[in-house]
Amino acid sequence: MDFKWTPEQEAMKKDFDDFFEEAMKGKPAAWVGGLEDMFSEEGFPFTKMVCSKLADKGWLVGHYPKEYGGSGWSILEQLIRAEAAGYHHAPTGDIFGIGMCGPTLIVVGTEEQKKEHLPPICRGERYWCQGWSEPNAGSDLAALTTRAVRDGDDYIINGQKTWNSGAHIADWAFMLARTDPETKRSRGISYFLVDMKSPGITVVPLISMDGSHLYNETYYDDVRVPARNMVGEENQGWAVTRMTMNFERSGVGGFAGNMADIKELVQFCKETKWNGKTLAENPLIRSRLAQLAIETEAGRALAYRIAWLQETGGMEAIATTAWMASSGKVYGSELSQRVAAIAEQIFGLYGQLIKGSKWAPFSGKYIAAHQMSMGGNIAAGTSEIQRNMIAWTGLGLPRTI
Amino acid sequence: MDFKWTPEQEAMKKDFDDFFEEAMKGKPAAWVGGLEDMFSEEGFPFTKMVCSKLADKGWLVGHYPKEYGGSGWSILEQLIRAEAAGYHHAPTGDIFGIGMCGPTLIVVGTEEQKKEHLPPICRGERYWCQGWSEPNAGSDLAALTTRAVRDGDDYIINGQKTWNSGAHIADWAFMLARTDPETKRSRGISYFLVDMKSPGITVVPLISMDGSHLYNETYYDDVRVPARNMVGEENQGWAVTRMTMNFERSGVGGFAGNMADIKELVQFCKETKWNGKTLAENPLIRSRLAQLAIETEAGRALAYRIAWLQETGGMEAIATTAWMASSGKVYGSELSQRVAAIAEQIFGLYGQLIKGSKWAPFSGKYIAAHQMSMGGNIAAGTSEIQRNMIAWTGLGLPRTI
Amino acid sequence: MNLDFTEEQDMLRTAAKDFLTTECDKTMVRQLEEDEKGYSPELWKKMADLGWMGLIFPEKYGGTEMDFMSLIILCEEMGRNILPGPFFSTVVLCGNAILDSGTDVQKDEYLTKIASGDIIMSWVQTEPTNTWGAGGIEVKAVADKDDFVINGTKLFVADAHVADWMIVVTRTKGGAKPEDGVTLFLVDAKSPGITAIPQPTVGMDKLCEVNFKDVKVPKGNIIGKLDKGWEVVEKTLLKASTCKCIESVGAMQATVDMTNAYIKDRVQYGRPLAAFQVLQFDMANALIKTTTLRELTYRAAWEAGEGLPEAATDVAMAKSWMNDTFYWVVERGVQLHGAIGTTRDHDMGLYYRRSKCAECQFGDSDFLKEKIAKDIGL
Amino acid sequence: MNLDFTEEQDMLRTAAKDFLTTECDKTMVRQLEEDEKGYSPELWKKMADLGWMGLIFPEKYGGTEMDFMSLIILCEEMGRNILPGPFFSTVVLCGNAILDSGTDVQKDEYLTKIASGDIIMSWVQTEPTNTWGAGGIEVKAVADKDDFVINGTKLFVADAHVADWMIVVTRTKGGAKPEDGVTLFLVDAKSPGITAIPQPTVGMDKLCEVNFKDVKVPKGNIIGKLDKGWEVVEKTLLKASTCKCIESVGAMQATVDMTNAYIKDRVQYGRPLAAFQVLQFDMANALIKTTTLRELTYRAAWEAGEGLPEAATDVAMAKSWMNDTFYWVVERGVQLHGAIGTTRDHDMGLYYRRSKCAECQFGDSDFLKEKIAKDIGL
Repeated sequence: MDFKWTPEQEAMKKDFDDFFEEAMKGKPAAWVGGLEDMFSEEGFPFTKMVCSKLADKGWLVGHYPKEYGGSGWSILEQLIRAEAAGYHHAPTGDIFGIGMCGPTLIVVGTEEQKKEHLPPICRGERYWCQGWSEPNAGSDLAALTTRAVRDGDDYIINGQKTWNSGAHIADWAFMLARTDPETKRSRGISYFLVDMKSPGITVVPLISMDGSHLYNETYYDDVRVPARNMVGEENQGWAVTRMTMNFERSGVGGFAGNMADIKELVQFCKETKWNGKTLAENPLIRSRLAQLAIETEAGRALAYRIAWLQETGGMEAIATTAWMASSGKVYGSELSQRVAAIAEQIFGLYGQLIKGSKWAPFSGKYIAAHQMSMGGNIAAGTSEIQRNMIAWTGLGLPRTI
Repeated sequence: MDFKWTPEQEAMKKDFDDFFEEAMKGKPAAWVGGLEDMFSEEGFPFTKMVCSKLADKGWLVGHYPKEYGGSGWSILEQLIRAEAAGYHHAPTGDIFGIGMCGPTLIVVGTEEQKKEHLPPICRGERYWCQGWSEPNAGSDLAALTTRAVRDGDDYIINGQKTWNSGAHIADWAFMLARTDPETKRSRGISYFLVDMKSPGITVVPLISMDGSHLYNETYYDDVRVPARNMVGEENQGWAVTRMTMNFERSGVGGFAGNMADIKELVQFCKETKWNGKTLAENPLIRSRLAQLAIETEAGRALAYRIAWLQETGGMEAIATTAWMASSGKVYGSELSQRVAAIAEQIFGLYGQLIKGSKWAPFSGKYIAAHQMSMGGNIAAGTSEIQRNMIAWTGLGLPRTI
Repeated sequence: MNLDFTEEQDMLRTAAKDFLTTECDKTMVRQLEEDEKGYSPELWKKMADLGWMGLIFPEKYGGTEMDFMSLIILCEEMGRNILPGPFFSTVVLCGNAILDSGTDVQKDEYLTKIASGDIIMSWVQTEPTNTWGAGGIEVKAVADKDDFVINGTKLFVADAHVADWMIVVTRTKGGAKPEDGVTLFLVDAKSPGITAIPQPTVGMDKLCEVNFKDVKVPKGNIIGKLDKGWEVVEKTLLKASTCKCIESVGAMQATVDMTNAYIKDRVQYGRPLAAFQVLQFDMANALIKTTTLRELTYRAAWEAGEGLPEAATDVAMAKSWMNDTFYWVVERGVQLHGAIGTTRDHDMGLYYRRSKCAECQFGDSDFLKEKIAKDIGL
Repeated sequence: MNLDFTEEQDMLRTAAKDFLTTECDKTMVRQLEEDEKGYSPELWKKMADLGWMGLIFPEKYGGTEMDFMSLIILCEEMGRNILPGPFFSTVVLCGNAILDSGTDVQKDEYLTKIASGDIIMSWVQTEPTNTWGAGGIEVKAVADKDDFVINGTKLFVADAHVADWMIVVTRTKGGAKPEDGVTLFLVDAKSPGITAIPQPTVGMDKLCEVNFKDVKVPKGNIIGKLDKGWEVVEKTLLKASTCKCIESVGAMQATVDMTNAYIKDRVQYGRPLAAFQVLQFDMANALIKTTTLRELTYRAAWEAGEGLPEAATDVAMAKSWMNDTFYWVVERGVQLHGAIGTTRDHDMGLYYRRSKCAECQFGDSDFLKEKIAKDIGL
């Protein structure tokens, strides 16, 4: 066992770190670094700018094959990049295109699909959104009712999708529609790539609790999609969906982000004096920040294991480590929530101030992060769904659904 | 709304307090005050002695009707007694006879049963145990298989019971047996009073994790029980059982016990200096003990509400407050566990020492209590069963079992 | 002992619930979040007409002379509906302070106007020093002939931007004990030198930065005694804390009810969410927390109302328990609602955001637990 | 980076698992709890024959020269089976201390005998002062010609009652910094003036009160340097802490497996307990905690084995996380077993009780978190 990076990897690490350090100097105020910031009106130009620079260096989507515009990185190099980006809360493009749709296409896409979509993803030119959930199909995704009907060389799609993160900035969507309404649930669903500029698509914002705009509803009204934009076979979209869900879930970026937050909070506590003592002298605060640091490192260690197993086990490992990825997800999102909550608590009365108050610590970043963290426990599989999966696939317990 | 006691009640309170203060001076070493102590080899003579003195004053079972040996107390006076006893961790006889069997007989017993059993309970002369659980019928009590077959004026009982607290010291048992094996589950069960000296009964100890002896297995081998010892109708024992389960569950005694523990720990922290500072100066310990005090008072306030509703609502209130009683039970047992765990933690390395080490703080009482507290989360309805009940009866959520 | 409310109080509760459900729906709550004033003058007038402002004041000041527990009932219902506006500042804080510690002249002047709904008041205590303790009071009032002159910055002050009058907690003397040398003044909010700027908060509850620049106040406007004002603060905050706790209980119960209804209704995997045991346990725990807090608060409030010495500890306990439980309950409520619960348009968020505001009022848990630790002998 | 173990290490794990399952079943664990010595000499001999005692020692001392991570593997398996006895004291604590800081002569003398299974050793550090910090070392060793004379009481000392040799941590000099003036001695346990009395503990793990009355030790028996012994302690405890953590991981995984099997088997209400979602969530959380602790411990252990500076913080983190998670996991394990899990005869209790013992070793969470707070810059 050996946790050392090679000298090449160490050098890479430093390069990434220097890059993000520099790039993030221009970040908008109160930048938390979640998708809410990346896709906001103010944040999206910044995101595109950083991602474009990353792409120029071949660092945006390093782990794709070189023939499709990637740099042929291993999962470990990807991990190093993810950790550096996470630490700096840097935008790294859309997790949907880069992390979900792209890898899916690499495995099951047609050559034509790969050639059409992967290079623009790697260049940071094409942003994606996911079109899965519906008002009555949330955790129970297989209950979806959006229809796709074959019409010549096209399918015509009708229905409503919801919780579409970044749909308002996305160029394309990978979405699910029912192609066989006769069969039930997960059978009869197909997986489509849809140009968001297609006639008949309407995107309606869903504003989050803290006022940010990440989610949207997407209405499909006779949207015509060429049949060649179907991924996998007709009615076999569910298997593709399962695959998409399992990619890139080491979660290391989140833990690196926590590390940076803790460091920032430590500095704040050393500099801030209320009631005659610095916050750093308060044993309760010392204990809480230490606990956050511990939990962050414990999660990070798990993330490394997931990456390692995927590195050495290939596609097969993605399935066998699914319960670990679920563990990392639920552990990580709940921890991020605690980091923000404890930051607020440290700020005392100042903790309730939000962006726009000159008195708000870090321009209200942590209270915004706290509200966004609620979504983190829900999006991409609720914490409940993750724990179900861990019980079923990690422990072999009977399915309760 | 008015939380004041009347002058008479205040006087009563003081009398109880003085009594227990005095009586508990003779308590065995490392006395925690749970049933484990009350029914231990060393503790049972002490228990009987204290209870006998209580009975002499009419304080052992004050809330039974006077005609059966009680003092006709209201639930509020009972509450005052329970709180005083709990605060002193005093033995107050068996909760099974006094708190479960007796009240059941008062409501549904025959006059003969009342006359036979209630007076000796009130005099502290007859101890009871419960014969409900079986190896394959724990939380799922209705799965019990012990058989009772009518034979003339008797029933003949065969089967195995388990987790019979205090069966080794009990004079009588109230137990459940299946009288109609054809009908399923809760139907076909009858409720019996059984003299533990009956031929055919064998009691086998189940030693607890900490070495204490509270639980037993009880084997019934052709045990002959007179038919007049049946409570309620034949095959209607389930309804009687439900009633028995709901009596006297304000839980105020437990919260009072926590108060005493916290007081004891506060004193310990003021007197104990390690590494140059008293424990009382440690902000982490201050915060933890304060938190325990808060949670204790919150639970106690709930206990008062339960008692009040039962006082003013009578038998009917016992059903409508069942979810509150379940809340008090699960909240209280989990809190007691935390009190013990935090005590251990305060003791540092000394926390691992048990009875028999001269270095053990409070003769190892808290670490014993901690282990016993595990049973508290299981006995008399596991915490899971309690939360189920709260969800179903307190919130109207659908039954999951 | 009697843990029931009176019939009159039960009627008050029903009336309050009905009135607020009709007159203060969530659309209004949302509008008032964005509103510059943060309250509805029409609603304010109606509440005054119902006698809510003077609920606990003597009749001679236009009140209805109900007891403190009646105010608790009202606050519980206000919390359930998240009533925005300066009721808490005006009645709960300033009203109680004047009622308990004002002179007859002051009572006659201010209680009467509060009861009639004619004035809004603001309790001006906290500062950038970030504490509810006496040590945080640094804004100075210096004697100058028949006046005092106030200078300095107050922060996190609710409703100062719409107040007609303020009660300002000032430092009039330094010394070893921070509790000594604190003085409270009734200050005309229109006095020259006062500016109040509302700060955006998570609950949009109009907490202001208030700047005092050479603000003159007549000596006669002192509430309580010179340099001994901290007693008035303590007494007032005891009552206000229990009102905040019970307001939170109302809010918590509302989220429990709302979430319970939602999971019974929302079907996933062919059955209502309510059929999932894990969600049932979340709900059971939420109910336990809400119920224990309610009972603890009733007791603490009764003690505070009666002026009993044990109130000090019990109120701190209730408030600390509130800080723990309110957040827990609404957090679970949002989680059980799923994504819809995280949106700005959903009512859950209104409650969720207020749990942070409530936590910040009158002491966070560390502050309170340190007090409790002292009280239990540590 | 390579997070896999070598094939040789995988074989070691399998062999250890098989051996311990056969040779150290729970009946033996229970017997040894009541046994005066607390270990089985036959088993001890067999372990020595397998090369476990000298696993990480150089070949010239009779060892097999495997790396520290191999010892970690062994400890994980020992924890899974709750191996009782003085392996930890002898090999993990004293063995590592001598290996890292002993003179060649000392290594030749003691490592050889440890490797052959001929001696048992005890690490004698803690005192009634109740801390693993340097400030707790008050037992004095005073120079007297060519000897030092030790006086005082040590407490919570594992296996002192059966030890042939001890490493005793003493104070040889007072001073401003408690880390200065600490000296370690190799002490013959049969020296006149030593008494060791095992104390009953929750894990019955033979922690002794050890009294030193005018115990003479030759100067040559110092490990490390005079007055500079704390460095040796720190280095040793770093490694020992990770061994304790991984031992706990083994135990946690055992309880997860045991509970998982039980709930799949136990039927209530017509279905296995495993079908209840709440219990599934308990199990999922237990698995998350066990897995995160394992991974964190592997990293910290590797760092400690490599002597990297970051080991100090990461080991403290692993140990603190262990304190939190071990108890949590076994507590849930007992709960899911129901009443049977609370009995003396059930294996769950064996693990449950050991979680407390493990917590007490090498620092509780408050102690460790204060260290971590310093390390992260507070």
